[in-house]
Amino acid sequence: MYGLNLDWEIEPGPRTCTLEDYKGAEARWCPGCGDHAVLNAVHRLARDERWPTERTVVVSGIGCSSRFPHYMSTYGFHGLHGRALPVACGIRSRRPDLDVIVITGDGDCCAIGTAHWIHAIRYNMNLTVLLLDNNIYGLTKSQTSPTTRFGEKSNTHPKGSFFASLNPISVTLGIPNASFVAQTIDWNPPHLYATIKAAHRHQGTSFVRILQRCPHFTPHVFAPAQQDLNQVLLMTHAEGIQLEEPARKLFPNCVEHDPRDLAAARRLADREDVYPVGLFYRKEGALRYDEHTATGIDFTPQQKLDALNRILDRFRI
Amino acid sequence: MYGLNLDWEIEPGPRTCTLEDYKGAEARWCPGCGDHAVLNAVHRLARDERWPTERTVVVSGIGCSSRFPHYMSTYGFHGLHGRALPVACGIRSRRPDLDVIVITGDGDCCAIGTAHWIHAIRYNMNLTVLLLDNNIYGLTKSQTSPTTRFGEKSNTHPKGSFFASLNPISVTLGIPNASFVAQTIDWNPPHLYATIKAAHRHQGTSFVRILQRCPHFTPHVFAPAQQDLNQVLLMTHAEGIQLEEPARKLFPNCVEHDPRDLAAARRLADREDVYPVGLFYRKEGALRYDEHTATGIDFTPQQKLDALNRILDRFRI
Amino acid sequence: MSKELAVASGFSEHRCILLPVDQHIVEIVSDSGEGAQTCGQMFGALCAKSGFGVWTVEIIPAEIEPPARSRAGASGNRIRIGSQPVTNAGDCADLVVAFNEQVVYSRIDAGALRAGTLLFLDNCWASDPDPSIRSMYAEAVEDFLRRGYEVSEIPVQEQCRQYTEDPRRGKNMWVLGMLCALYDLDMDLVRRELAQRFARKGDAVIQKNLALLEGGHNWTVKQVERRFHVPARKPAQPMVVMNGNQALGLGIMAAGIELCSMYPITPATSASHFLASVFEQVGGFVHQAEDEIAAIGFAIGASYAGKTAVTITSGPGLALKTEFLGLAVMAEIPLVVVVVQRGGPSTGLPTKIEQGDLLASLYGSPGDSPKIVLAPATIEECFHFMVLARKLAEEFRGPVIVLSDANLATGQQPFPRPSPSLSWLAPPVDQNDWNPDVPPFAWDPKTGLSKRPVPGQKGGEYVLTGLAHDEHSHVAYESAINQRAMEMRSRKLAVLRSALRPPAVHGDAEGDLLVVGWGSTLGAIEEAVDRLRAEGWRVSSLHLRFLSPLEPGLPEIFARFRRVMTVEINYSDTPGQPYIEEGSRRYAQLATLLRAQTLVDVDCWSRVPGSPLPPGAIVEALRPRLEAITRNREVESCTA
Amino acid sequence: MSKELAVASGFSEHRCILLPVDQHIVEIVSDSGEGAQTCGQMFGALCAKSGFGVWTVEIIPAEIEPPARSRAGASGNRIRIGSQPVTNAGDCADLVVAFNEQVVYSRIDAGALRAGTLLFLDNCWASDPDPSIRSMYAEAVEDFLRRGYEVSEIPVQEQCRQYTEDPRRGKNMWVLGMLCALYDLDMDLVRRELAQRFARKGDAVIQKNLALLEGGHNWTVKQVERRFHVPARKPAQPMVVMNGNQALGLGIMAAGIELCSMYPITPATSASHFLASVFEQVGGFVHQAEDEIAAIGFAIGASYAGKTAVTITSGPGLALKTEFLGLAVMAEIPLVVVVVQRGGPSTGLPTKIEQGDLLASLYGSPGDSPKIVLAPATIEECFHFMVLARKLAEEFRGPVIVLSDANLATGQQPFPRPSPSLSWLAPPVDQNDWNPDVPPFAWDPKTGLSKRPVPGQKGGEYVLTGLAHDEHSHVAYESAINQRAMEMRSRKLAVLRSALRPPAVHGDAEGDLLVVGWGSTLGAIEEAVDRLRAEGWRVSSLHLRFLSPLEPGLPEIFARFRRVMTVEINYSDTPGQPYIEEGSRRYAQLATLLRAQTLVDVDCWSRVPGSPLPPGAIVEALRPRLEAITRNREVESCTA
Ligand SMILES: Cc1ncc(C[n+]2csc(CCOP(=O)(O)OP(=O)(O)O)c2C)c(N)n1
Ligand SMILES: Cc1ncc(C[n+]2csc(CCOP(=O)(O)OP(=O)(O)O)c2C)c(N)n1
Ligand code: SF4
Ligand code: SF4
Ligand SMILES: [Mg+2]
Ligand SMILES: [Mg+2]
Repeated sequence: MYGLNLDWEIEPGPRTCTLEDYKGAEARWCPGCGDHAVLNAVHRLARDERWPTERTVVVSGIGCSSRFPHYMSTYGFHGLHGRALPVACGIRSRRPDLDVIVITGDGDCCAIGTAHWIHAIRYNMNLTVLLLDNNIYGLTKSQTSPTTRFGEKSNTHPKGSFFASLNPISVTLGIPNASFVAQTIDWNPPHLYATIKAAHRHQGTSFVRILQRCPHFTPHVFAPAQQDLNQVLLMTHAEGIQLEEPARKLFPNCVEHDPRDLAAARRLADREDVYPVGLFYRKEGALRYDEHTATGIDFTPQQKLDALNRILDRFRI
Repeated sequence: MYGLNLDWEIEPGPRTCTLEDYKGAEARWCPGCGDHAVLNAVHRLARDERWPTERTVVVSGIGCSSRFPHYMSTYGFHGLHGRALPVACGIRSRRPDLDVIVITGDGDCCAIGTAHWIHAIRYNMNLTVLLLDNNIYGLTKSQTSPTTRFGEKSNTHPKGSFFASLNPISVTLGIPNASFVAQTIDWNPPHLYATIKAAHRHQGTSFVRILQRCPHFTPHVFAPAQQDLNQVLLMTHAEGIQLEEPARKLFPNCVEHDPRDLAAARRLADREDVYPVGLFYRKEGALRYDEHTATGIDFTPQQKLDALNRILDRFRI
Repeated sequence: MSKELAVASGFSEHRCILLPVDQHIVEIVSDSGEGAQTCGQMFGALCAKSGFGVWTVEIIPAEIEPPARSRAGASGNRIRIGSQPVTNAGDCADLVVAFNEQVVYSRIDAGALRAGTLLFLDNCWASDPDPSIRSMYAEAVEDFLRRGYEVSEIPVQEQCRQYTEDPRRGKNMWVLGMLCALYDLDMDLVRRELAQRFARKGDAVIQKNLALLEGGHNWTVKQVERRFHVPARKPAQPMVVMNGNQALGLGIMAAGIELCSMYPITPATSASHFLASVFEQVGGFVHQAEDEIAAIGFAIGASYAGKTAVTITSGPGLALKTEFLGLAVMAEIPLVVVVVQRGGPSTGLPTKIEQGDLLASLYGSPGDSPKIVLAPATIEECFHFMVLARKLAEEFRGPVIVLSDANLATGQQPFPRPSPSLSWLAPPVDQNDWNPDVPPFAWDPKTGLSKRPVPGQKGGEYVLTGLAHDEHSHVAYESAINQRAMEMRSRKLAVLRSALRPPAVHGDAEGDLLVVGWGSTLGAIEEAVDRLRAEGWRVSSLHLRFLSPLEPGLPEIFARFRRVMTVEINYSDTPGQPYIEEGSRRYAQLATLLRAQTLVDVDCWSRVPGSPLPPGAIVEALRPRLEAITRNREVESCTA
Repeated sequence: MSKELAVASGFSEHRCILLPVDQHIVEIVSDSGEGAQTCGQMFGALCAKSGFGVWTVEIIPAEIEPPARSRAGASGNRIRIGSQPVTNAGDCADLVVAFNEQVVYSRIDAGALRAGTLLFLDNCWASDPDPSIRSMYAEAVEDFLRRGYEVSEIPVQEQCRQYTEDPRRGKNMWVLGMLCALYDLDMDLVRRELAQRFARKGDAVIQKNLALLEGGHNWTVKQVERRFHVPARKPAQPMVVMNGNQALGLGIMAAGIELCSMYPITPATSASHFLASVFEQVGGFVHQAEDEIAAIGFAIGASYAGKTAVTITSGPGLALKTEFLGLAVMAEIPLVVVVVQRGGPSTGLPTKIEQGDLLASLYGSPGDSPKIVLAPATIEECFHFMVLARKLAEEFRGPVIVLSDANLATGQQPFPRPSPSLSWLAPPVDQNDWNPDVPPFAWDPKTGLSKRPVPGQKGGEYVLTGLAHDEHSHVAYESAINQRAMEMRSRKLAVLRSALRPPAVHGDAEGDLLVVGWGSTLGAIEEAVDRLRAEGWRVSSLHLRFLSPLEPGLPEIFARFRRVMTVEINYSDTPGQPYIEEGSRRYAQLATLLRAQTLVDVDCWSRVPGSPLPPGAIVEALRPRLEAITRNREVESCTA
């Protein structure tokens, strides 16, 4: 496919299949940090689905969460604050054979990266985007993020934020061509795993907001919902995220929600009394930009040269 | 209020009151460009409401539409491509006495300026934002903009855009704390005028998308809706944009829509068969960031000095 | 080709009123929207195809839609033609065709006319219904005569009415016919070109335009006595003609670059327009991003994944790409960045030429960001430097900035048709297994060079990072690792420099004054130097293509001249102005670089007119300096 | 104050085992999270309040949450104290208190220990349940002894158990008590400080910490024989102690700046944290924007509206502000931009010191962007330069970049308490009518200076633009207008320079070698120079605060030395390495500037260790150069 060296296509060889095979450097997040849970889920999914490490690329920005790629044994791109998505789209643009996972934080994605987030959703290339939302800037030591709740204190708003917090789900649902929008929590491994799995299976940009605990700076933010799963609302549906029965039973609060119903998804997204988890919305047949960006990757050098000569000749004197 | 020179507060003097008083340099848009219509509406509103030229600031980015401030006789800030909103917010932050109007284009606001747009809506400072949306990059001579419709040709997509176009209204309605979201058309002066007037009256960020004809590059885009007002859907409501009866009669297609109903607003925004015009949404009591940013502007120099000395003394050895 | 040339000269034999000229500067100016630009571009291309040397410069109005008959609205083209290759736009015009008298004033303001310039002026305004227009016109004609132009009032509009109802939209084709007659072009060639150009618009359009064209041609042959003949040279090899942005686009394709990721900005955008219209034929793709940051990020992503990419922009866009450029340096990501310079700072003069982005290219990124910076000097080089830049980006594993400018971008020039070869194309992405013992930054301790694994290569899995890192791409904060990695990245520039040859001197290898330039000023500087040498001055010039690293041998070359100075189109303080002293004077950008690197007292003459520097202006700027140097030399030899 | 000092010395009179020392370097290091940083900061502040000279440097771990007992996790503080004012962090530590043996290795790697360093080591690891830890500990102690450190194994953890259940969280206060005893501080002062520091946390916390503190103190007084006494000097004027980012924040308030618009970035953010906690008391406001572009745009908006604003950032943020900086230059908008430099390029070394953003500050914006660039050299100057910068921004109507760095940002230093005055504050916004005959850019033809109308001023209505414009702020594309406007904007730098004094030379006004520095290296360079002078070398130094424009008189000063070189914390190629030759060598950033401006062959010694340059290292770098110069001098005089 990429020219002369096609061996890897012909002979895949034995695939990696233990958790260890997917582990990179030792994770350096605080004990109890929700990022560990997400990493575990991704490691397990990679193992279960036998991702080829050499064709998986984990792309991130800058933040605690964006250290993620270092803790994987795949290819990784730990780039600039807020700019994971353009890089991921660029990788994907001409390499449809690569599996691209994006890890971003609430500052990374919803503050400095806002423009790329909105447009990546619109492009709907085949990416799995995991937004690790701890409602705070972790790495830079506690500043208000766009998702920080009104009144929450941080180092930049010592008396409490005076902003209405941004709802990444409601914004994403406002973008035409959004094709997969889900929410999950780091403290329920089965749901976390099932959601990431469904997102990864989805063809197009899957956007998953993970409510992520930051015991270091915002221990209290998700603690109530962790202690009391009543504050979490499980969205269930045959078309949604599928949980095994034992796992499902842990959620006292459920609502049947058809992820094809955008209006209902938006209403659920707006709820402030509970954290809805599961699949808000999935759209079939959304336009896929990467169906266009890769056109021509199979041209042979000679084809290119011939075409170029034809074009050049239009400029002949 | 700003220290020693309070004369202008005490003696306002005779206010300007003819159209000429608000005209700046001669407008240099193409004949038939919708920007002329918007300029006329703003000139008229300024005259009718006797805006003080010295306390009105028109802020823009770069684009055909962003030439706007030059054609006003008020203060103006014709800044950088995509960056009108941060500048406008900055102006407003410490000068609540200034009336700040923002003029932006679909490229300016919805491409390079996306992050500022999303966050300005969230900040909800008192600004009137007019998005002149011609579905194209005009100034740089016809490139696809985020609002260009799928399949439309431009110089960067000579075979037609392969993107789902962004809907500025649906995105804005997804942002919590959005407080005034309206849409109008450049080719119906009464509705244009009434909408800008209502937006200007609104306390908070009023976001008005104006469908704007670009006869130079996209003559066909809004032509059908201009020729056939059936393609326009007038949203009416006692809480919405008020039109005089004769003007209202021009719209064969009307729907009663309560601008307090967010779900209905979103459904209307999604409609692709017609252009809804009028007020989609208004929220009472949205948080206003500029209520915080200006705290302390009335401190006297001596007050500042005293406080500073107190703080300094905490570092005393 | 050769047949066409033969026909052309056959045709000219039948006319005896043809004045042979070696070179001529022609301008055609109209209100914006009247089509003088199309006319000028076509005339330029036709002259090139007729075997003339050609250089064109666009005359671009300042406003989006300037009012009719205004100075601000002048739009058109300057075409300098000659028997020999033409290397710059020259000084004053020999012949101007103007659609109204006001646009002539715009050209007068720009210093484009001189006593003796032939001025063809549409006379429709003499009979305009509006008396004020009539009198403006009459006054202007008188004024033009007083200024010494040879004015011919000609009935353009009146003539056009024979062929079209809307003469405003037809004049330009009539004038094209006129110019073809004035310069004795082969009408068969012209007809073919016109038919081809309007092919997509259908037969009716072609016929109407042909009628206008023939009308203008016939009228001129009958009515205009003095016409010209430029002896065409049969070029030794096949030639092409295009503008610099087309050359960039073609060069990108010839380099095998697969992706152009951009955000629109004048004057860079037309390169992407061209690419968008043809790129798919070579399997390439243009991505229009949501902003310049995303544009470079997308290109970097593609490059990380093994596909060479280019991002094209201009000053304000370069500013926004600064941070990602730093990442490309830090993480050694190959990337070609084309900057088509325009007038700055800030939004500045978006459509006008300047060479103001050199220092920003070298030093824009915070921290130490050694990168390669090239500047093509001709349209031909715009093509070839794309192949060069891609290879350098990959070989030296980092960003390569290529500085073009508004003048190259829109000017047209013929040059030998390149013969692209397979070896110019980027090699296919290597997907063989990677030896896991080789780290992703296996810096050669001497050269700093290393090979990179690309996703898909088994065993090469690594995490790219913009943090300080060791050769395994592991984040590392140790002093020694940081020092070493910085050394490795910087070393690459020295290695590249060691592979470069010292630049050639134009003129004698020693003398009184050496003029150093870069970018699109090549032709104007060399023409100025040639003129001064013809006057007897001991002046030479040298033109740099590599700005970072600087080409070697400069101190040795400089040492053979009494004085060295740069000529640039960017800002420098002019000595003698208030407060400007040695020590506070801010130098032109290349001069600043050369001074720091060579410690030679490199002077500069630089201006920011927003237009190319005419050779005559350079001559006038250099002559007093040469006089002063010569005086000093004499004083020295007296006192010696 | 004076009473406290008296008590302190009274206390010391009762102890005879106190060794008087003139200066000492103390380090306290623990795992990240064990509080050595708090302990160090408090000890530094206490020393300052005791009348010592103090300079602190934070020891910052590289990782977010490094594993316990690891080199990567070393966290803490270095505190250099002395009878005289202390100007830099010095060389090796005299005394180290470490919570485990692994963090000591991190300091050994950093070159912070020497034979003879007193090393106090928590001995809890000797009895750790994990045998591997026990043996690691034992081996390390042996190794330390072999290396010649004076190791004291002390029962920190064991002692702490008396006062707290979780000794890991209490050790730092016990060690603080220990240090206070070791350096003979007035315990009343210490107790007061501690009570104040924990006031918000309630009485229980205060009591527990006090107990730990007293415990550490008493234990030390009883058990440690050799303790130290630094003779404190009663300062002539009232003093304050703070770090550089606090000084910036206080300076911002003293300048009357009303708005700080920022986006978080290390190591700049803590300045905004400080401001956020106090700014409202002076009527100021901190805006945390959605990104750096919006941050500077917001500040520019406020400034356009007449309110002076500051934006604070570090390298990657500076890169993003480039475009708006160009606008501020073009449209002459006053603005203070603080860049707290960190290790680059790209994300680089976010918590570490570098002086790598000088050239990016000067040349970052495309086009010609003359702007003022300052660099404070001390924490005191961080304060005062804010007032200076605001005034310059307004007087010269444009952006002023102030370059601080990670070292100044987090280091603590005592300095005379500033006496803010009303004249330092920004004047109230002028809302009087504007004379409509005066255009918004009424450039003084000599100086380029002009006054600006501010919204609210009737008659001053104008449209600011980033396009080329005339004095009315009307968009203008004419050559002459562009040239003139560029001249006017550039002229302002020459005017400012004409108002500056030549910098003072530290040491003799002539000699063999002049060392030039800028920014936070002041103290280390001067200490190095003093040591070398004491050895008899003819070396002096000079420290620049104005980098753009450069301070005047440099050529004259340089001429009085045989060689001139800069010492900087940024990258330069080292001569002698492969491929690095005269002509290809890339110089340090200030050296590059000085070479271009003065044409003097300014050499450089620069390194990028991510930590301050110790004076000893500078001495070692300079000595061989001095030897070479002296040799040459002797050769010269022999041959003469
Ligand atoms: C251009 C730029 N601006 C700012 C920073 C500093 N910075 C690093 S991470 C971060 C925010 C991280 O917050 P978030 O994205 O929520 O990630 P978290 O640490 O909470 O996982 C910031 C502001 C940077 N590295 N680059
Ligand atoms: C940083 C930067 N990038 C790109 C440009 C070029 N540019 C100027 S206007 C424009 C787009 C204008 O489109 P829009 O905002 O829709 O305004 P319109 O002209 O259609 O009114 C672009 C890309 C610029 N001036 N600055
Ligand atoms: S600071 Fe918060 S987000 Fe960062 S690693 Fe620690 S717990 Fe996780
Ligand atoms: S190009 Fe289009 S948007 Fe621009 S002035 Fe002309 S009609 Fe208006
Ligand atoms: Mg976060
Ligand atoms: Mg537009």
